[in-house]
Amino acid sequence: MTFNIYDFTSFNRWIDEGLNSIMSPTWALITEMAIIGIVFLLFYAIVGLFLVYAERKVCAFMQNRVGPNRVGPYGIFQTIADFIKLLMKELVYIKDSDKLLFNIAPFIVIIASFMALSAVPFAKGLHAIDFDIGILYVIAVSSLGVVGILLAGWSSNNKYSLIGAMRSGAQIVSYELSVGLSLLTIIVLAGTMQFSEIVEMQRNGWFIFKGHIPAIIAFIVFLIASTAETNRGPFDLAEAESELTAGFHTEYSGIKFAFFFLAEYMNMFLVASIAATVFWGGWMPFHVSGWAGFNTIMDYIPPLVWYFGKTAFIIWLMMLFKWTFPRLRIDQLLTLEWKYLLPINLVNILFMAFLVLMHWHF
Amino acid sequence: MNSFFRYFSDIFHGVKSLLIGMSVTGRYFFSPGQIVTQQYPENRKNLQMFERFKGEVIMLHDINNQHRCNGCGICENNCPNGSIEIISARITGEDGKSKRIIDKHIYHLGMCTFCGLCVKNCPSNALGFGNEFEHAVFDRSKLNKVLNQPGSSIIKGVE
Amino acid sequence: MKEIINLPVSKIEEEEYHINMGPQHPSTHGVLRLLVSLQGEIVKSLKPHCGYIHRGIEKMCEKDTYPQVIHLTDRMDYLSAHINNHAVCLLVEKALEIEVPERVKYIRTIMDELTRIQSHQLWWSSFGMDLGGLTCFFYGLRDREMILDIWEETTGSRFLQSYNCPGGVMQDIHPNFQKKVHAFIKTFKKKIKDYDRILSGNVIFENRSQGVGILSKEDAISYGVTGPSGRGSGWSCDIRKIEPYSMYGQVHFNEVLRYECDTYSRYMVRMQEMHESMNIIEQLIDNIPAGDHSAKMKAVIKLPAGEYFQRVESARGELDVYVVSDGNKTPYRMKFRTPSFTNLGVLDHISRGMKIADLVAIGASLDLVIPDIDR
Amino acid sequence: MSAESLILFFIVGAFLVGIALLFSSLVPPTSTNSQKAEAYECGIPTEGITWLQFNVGYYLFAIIFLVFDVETVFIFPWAIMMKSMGMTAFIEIIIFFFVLGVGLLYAWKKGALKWE
Amino acid sequence: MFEGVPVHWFLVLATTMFFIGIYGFLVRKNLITMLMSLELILNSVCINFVAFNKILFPEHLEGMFFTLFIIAVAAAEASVAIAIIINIYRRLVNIDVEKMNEMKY
Amino acid sequence: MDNDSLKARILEIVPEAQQEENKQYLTILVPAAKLHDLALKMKSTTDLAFDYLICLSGVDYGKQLAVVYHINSILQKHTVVIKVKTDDRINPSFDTVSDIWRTAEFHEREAYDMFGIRFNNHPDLRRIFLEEDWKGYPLRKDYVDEVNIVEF
Amino acid sequence: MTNNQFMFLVFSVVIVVFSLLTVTSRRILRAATFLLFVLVSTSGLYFLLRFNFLAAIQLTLYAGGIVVLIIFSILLTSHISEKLAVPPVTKRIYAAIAAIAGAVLCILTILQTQFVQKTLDPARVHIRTIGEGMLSTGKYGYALPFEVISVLLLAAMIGSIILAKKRKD
Amino acid sequence: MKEKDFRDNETLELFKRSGGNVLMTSIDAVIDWGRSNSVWPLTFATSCCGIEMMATGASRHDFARFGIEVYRASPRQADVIVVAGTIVNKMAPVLKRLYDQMSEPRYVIAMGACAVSGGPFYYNSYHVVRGVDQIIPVDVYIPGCPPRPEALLYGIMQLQRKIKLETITRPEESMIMGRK
Ligand code: SF4
Ligand code: SF4
Ligand code: SF4
Repeated sequence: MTFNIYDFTSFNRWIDEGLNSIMSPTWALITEMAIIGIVFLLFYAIVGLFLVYAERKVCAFMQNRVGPNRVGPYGIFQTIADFIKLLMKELVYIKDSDKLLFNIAPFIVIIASFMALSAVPFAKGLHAIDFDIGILYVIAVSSLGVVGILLAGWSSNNKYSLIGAMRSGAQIVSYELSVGLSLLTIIVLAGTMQFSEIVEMQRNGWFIFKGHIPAIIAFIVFLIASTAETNRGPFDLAEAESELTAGFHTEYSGIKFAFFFLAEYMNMFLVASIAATVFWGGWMPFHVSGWAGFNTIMDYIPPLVWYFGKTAFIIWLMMLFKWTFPRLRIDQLLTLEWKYLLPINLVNILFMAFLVLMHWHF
Repeated sequence: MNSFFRYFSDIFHGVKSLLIGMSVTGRYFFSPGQIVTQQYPENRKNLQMFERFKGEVIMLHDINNQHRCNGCGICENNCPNGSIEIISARITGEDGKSKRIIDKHIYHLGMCTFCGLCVKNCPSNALGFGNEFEHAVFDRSKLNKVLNQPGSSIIKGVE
Repeated sequence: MKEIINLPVSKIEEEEYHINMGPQHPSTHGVLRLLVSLQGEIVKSLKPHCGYIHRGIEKMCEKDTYPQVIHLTDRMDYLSAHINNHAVCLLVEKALEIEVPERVKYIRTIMDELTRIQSHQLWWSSFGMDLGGLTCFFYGLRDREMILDIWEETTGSRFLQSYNCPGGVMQDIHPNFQKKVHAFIKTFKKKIKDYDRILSGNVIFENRSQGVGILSKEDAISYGVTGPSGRGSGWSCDIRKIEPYSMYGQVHFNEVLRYECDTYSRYMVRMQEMHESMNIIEQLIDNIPAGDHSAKMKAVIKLPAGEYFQRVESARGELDVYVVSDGNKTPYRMKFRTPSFTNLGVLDHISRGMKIADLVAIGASLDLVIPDIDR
Repeated sequence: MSAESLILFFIVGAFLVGIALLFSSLVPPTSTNSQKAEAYECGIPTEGITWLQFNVGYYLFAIIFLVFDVETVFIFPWAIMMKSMGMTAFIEIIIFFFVLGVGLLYAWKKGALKWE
Repeated sequence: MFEGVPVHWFLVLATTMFFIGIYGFLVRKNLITMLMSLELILNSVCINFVAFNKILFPEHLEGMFFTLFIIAVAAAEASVAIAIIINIYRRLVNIDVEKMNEMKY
Repeated sequence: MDNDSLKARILEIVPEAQQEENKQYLTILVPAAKLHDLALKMKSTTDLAFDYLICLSGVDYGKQLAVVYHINSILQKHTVVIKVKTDDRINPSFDTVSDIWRTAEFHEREAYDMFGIRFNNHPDLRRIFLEEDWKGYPLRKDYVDEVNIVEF
Repeated sequence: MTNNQFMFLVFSVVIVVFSLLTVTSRRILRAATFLLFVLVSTSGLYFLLRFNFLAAIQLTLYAGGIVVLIIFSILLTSHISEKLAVPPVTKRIYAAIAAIAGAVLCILTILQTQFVQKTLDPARVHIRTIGEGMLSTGKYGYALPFEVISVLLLAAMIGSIILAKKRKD
Repeated sequence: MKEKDFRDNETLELFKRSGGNVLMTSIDAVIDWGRSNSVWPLTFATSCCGIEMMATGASRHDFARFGIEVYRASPRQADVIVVAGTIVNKMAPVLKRLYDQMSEPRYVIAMGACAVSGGPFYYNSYHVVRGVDQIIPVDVYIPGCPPRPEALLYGIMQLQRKIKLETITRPEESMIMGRK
């Protein structure tokens, strides 16, 4: 059994067969699940911690600072220290708050982002679930997260939280449409929703190149809309510091607050991976049809590198947004979605459909 | 029709201005040479305060542990917020006359606003500003200092 | 269906509720408390509650001698400490009829303008931060450090220097002063372009500030909104032009006026004032005449009995000192008419009907410094 | 492996949060005082009940969103088939979009897309 | 048979849910909670359709499509219903069925 | 307008007014009852056009409490100081000018807070800096407060 | 017990318990949250039946759409300390009797009916099949409903906007 | 920076002893490492010192190197309240409430002469609280008016040293350190 970093299918089969040969199928399944669960949990934690650290470093560099650098080399353990601190912090309960909902809210937020992550393909054969409805599944699951935010805002019994929750509720549901529609544009081009197929179809050219103008428009719209959907700046009205102190999680302390924090970053990671997968070919190397030599060189770069490279780039873009722009006002935010992004998106889908009809795509 | 075109030109200008903004932060991101951060505790050795920096009021002592303060109390009177207390003593000098000398020149660092009036108005230039700034303590009483060092005496001929 | 549509209308949508912004709130830049009546997210009215940093400076001044007062005026509007001191010193000199040396006038004017730039830089930073552009905060403060360095070298403190004193300044300028000011102006002229790129021209910023918080010229005068905020409404209220003091009569500069009357115009006035200030400094910095850094003063300063009034232009607007003296070494009554205090008065008026997010922008555009309000 | 693994992810997510919450509600130091459980409002005691009075602005968007959301999910099957079905699908979607566009225009004209 | 789960199980589940919904609809007085009970009822019907489709007629997709359209209709219904509820609330500051009757006349 | 003609114009409106000694500005003491009337005329008359109230200060002259108005005309570029005094230290009160110059609203609240001077018809006369239940008026010369003040 | 049976039981227990809580909880937002759980586990049931598309739609529209709308309206109309009034005991008893009687009746009928269960089990309904069904115009084609839905939604939207828009009266 | 370079080691020794010489376990070490390297301040600034606090957070001095850049506007999420500026009588109850509403563990830094002792407003003022330690327990005093950013950084490091003495096994003991 050779282990191949370019194709994990055989690796999976190897594990599967190995487990099945030493135990009953039920137990094999359970063990497999346990392995997947632990792996994803670790992955989730590591990505979360790393993203928080990365954001701090990136914004520091944009602002001519150095950022955390005193805990470990280059401060890489900074977020671990934060995590330990937060874990050891008292949880405050507010009088007259609805304790049940107050506690459920972080669960919903985290579970939604965690479940959505399960459909992301990291490399060939390296994904937990490969639905035929992949994209729709991700949209469906991540649309649950907003419930957590609404519950958090309402159950805190705090005016700021309530305003923040209402704002982010309206914002997230609005931008969900644009996220869905911009992905639809690519689905029209691809003719499938399954992530593995989508990636496979980009073997000889990523969709953003294949679908040229409409795909680029869709990508930009997706980037804007998904930034808004994850409640990140410049769309961070829900926690607009200068207006609502900390928005919907004003009353959350310690680890509960950390979960909202974490969910924000995980959602960012999620949308970045979706964007990378759908528009930029996921783990697929950069290929130019006809340049065989070039393509083989590109093939030598492992898919995981490609995948994380693209994701990191998109995350960097989103950070650049956050650290450059002032925040929008709520009415401008909704105007942007309903009067600009949505109509553009609808026309863009038709445009793409037309393109597909005429076979004008590459 | 006009508003229709405005719709698109708005989008265009908006996107353009956003890109310009992003170019600024992006440029700084890629030029780490522009980082201005001073790494304080690490650079402690070569961290040089400006010579006039007002970190704390000190009494100037020479190598013989002698200072110029005669306990006249002018600084105490000039201090706008009572950061200085003079406790003077009377001694009998060699010539037999009793004269006033400084016993304790008490300085409340925790109250001083570094206005410089005491230094400026001291008739015998006994005071000055020190460059020390690392004053943080756990116990507030540590901030009350006696400026004339133990065992110090006044330079001859100043009074 | 008909019945449902035609049910009697309740007043539920008109009901207001109140929300506290401050005293501990990131957008009030200190401890101002605004009790905002909201209808939805629309501001119906707001009541400023001040006094959370009222330290009784006017009372304390009555117990302090004139040189000692300086250290209190520093702490009133700490962002234009030099200008506050300047006002008191001018008043004392006027009352004693002392002519200060030319050199002092030059130094004071340069220091005042540096103060103005520094204050506007900090204002720009916090304006950006209030609107959510966090990076602005760092850029503004980064460039402000250069001015602080210049000051620290000469005066020994970063920004509460107590540098002016009746009759002159405490110490002569440092030999590096001119060189550093030149370097600063050179660098800052480049950096201020970044400010424009990142904020002034930004479409989000324009949308958030244009047409927000309209303050007409009449209202500005009636409410006594001076300084850049008043000039953003087209009111020519620059004391440097109206009653020139120190070197302002001799230098050439434009009074920046804009007529859009909104947050954006108040913003632009300040941005252009930074250019004007640099202009003034450039005119003066190379020509500082030689001389003493202070006029000869008596050891104890006593103002002749009478009443004195001195107007200066601080970074936020008109700062007036009113002194009633009974001939003692301490003032009998000392009153400061601080710009932030009067500017605060208009906040309710111009933020009505705006959204709560606009309130933050408006508050930032008035550039309130809370200890300046409360004294 | 689909439903089962979804449950798995659900459980793992819940486990992550649950364990952390449990840990941190038991271990860290606590203190009580009369103010701690009060709602935070910039350091001033809250006035009245935490009650945002009726704010129709947000909710209109939720309604329009719901309608559009239905339409979006109905486009998904079409989007998949677009490539293989060609012209028929294109015409069908043009009709669909036309109706949708009318809806959007109506909402726009009615001012329902204006937040107030 | 769907790999060991008989169709009866589904039907029992759906029935239980249906009558829970009925109970809620009868007992509740708040319009929004009534709406929620209604959603329960609709949902139970959907489960029925799907189960029938899957277990009894797996060769066609009618049950699924019906469910699909039920969901769409439910969404439309919910949005109109809530619009009405909100409208009532704005006028009467109340969404209790009983109190509404009092106030109307 | 120069100070003499200003004085003449004001004396026209309020004949009882007296001039006070001041090197800088024309200072005029008016009876409290005439204050509001004078202020209104000063603002609305075109040749006076005092549209900008620079500063409003309360002063405690020992026996008397006074309010000093520094008023400026932007158009005519002249400044005048109007003073009103009262002997009543228990319940001093003047008419408000906040309906004429809106900026007076805050200044008057400050004067009320610090000196206890009441302003009739003021829209919202509350303490501005101190708590509502604060005892005494700190800027008065006879203010004593053993609890809070540490004498130097 | 097979895997499927086990999963089914888990889901149905969740559904029944939370349905009951939905109709009995006295806090309205809690009721809505429980409803969310019911709907999510229903979608789990659909996943179990390999109707992935349907399950995802259930999640998006029901859980992510309708419930969010309901929560929004709750946020607008009720306050956190409000509790729903307990309905009178008699009413509750009558309703419970009616519901239980109906349920028992139905369940008995169901259990007595023999259904012809097909053993044929197409591994999964692929999304393509759904797409074809939805767009084709023949028998088992749903092109017409597909278009009609859009009109229905248009009507719903116009209706709700008319109702909800603030009128100046 | 070496231990001996710090000031006021005597008081720290005192704390150690008053903590009853509790054995520091390795768990304590880990927790204290986390806590001391991640003290998130509350955005709380009343006057001039607040500007220096902002300057400390800005590029030149960069708080963030210590992991402190996460300014939280809500006291529930903050660990340290840096009292930067004068506290007056009217503000005192607010400050007390903010402190009360913070979640444990919480620390207080008194920054500047005003917070330490009332500073320039100690005498003759009728409305100034003479030192915040009259209202809330203070962990570290940083004199200066205003303390320069490096001084604040130094104060933070002092606080970190103090946090490192805490132990979770006997929390009440670590509470003794300077707090009642
Ligand atoms: S320091 Fe100077 S002023 Fe003070 S007592 Fe000594 S000699 Fe006098
Ligand atoms: S510097 Fe000023 S405040 Fe400090 S001791 Fe000297 S006179 Fe007093
Ligand atoms: S200590 Fe000095 S700088 Fe700090 S707040 Fe007090 S007066 Fe201002």
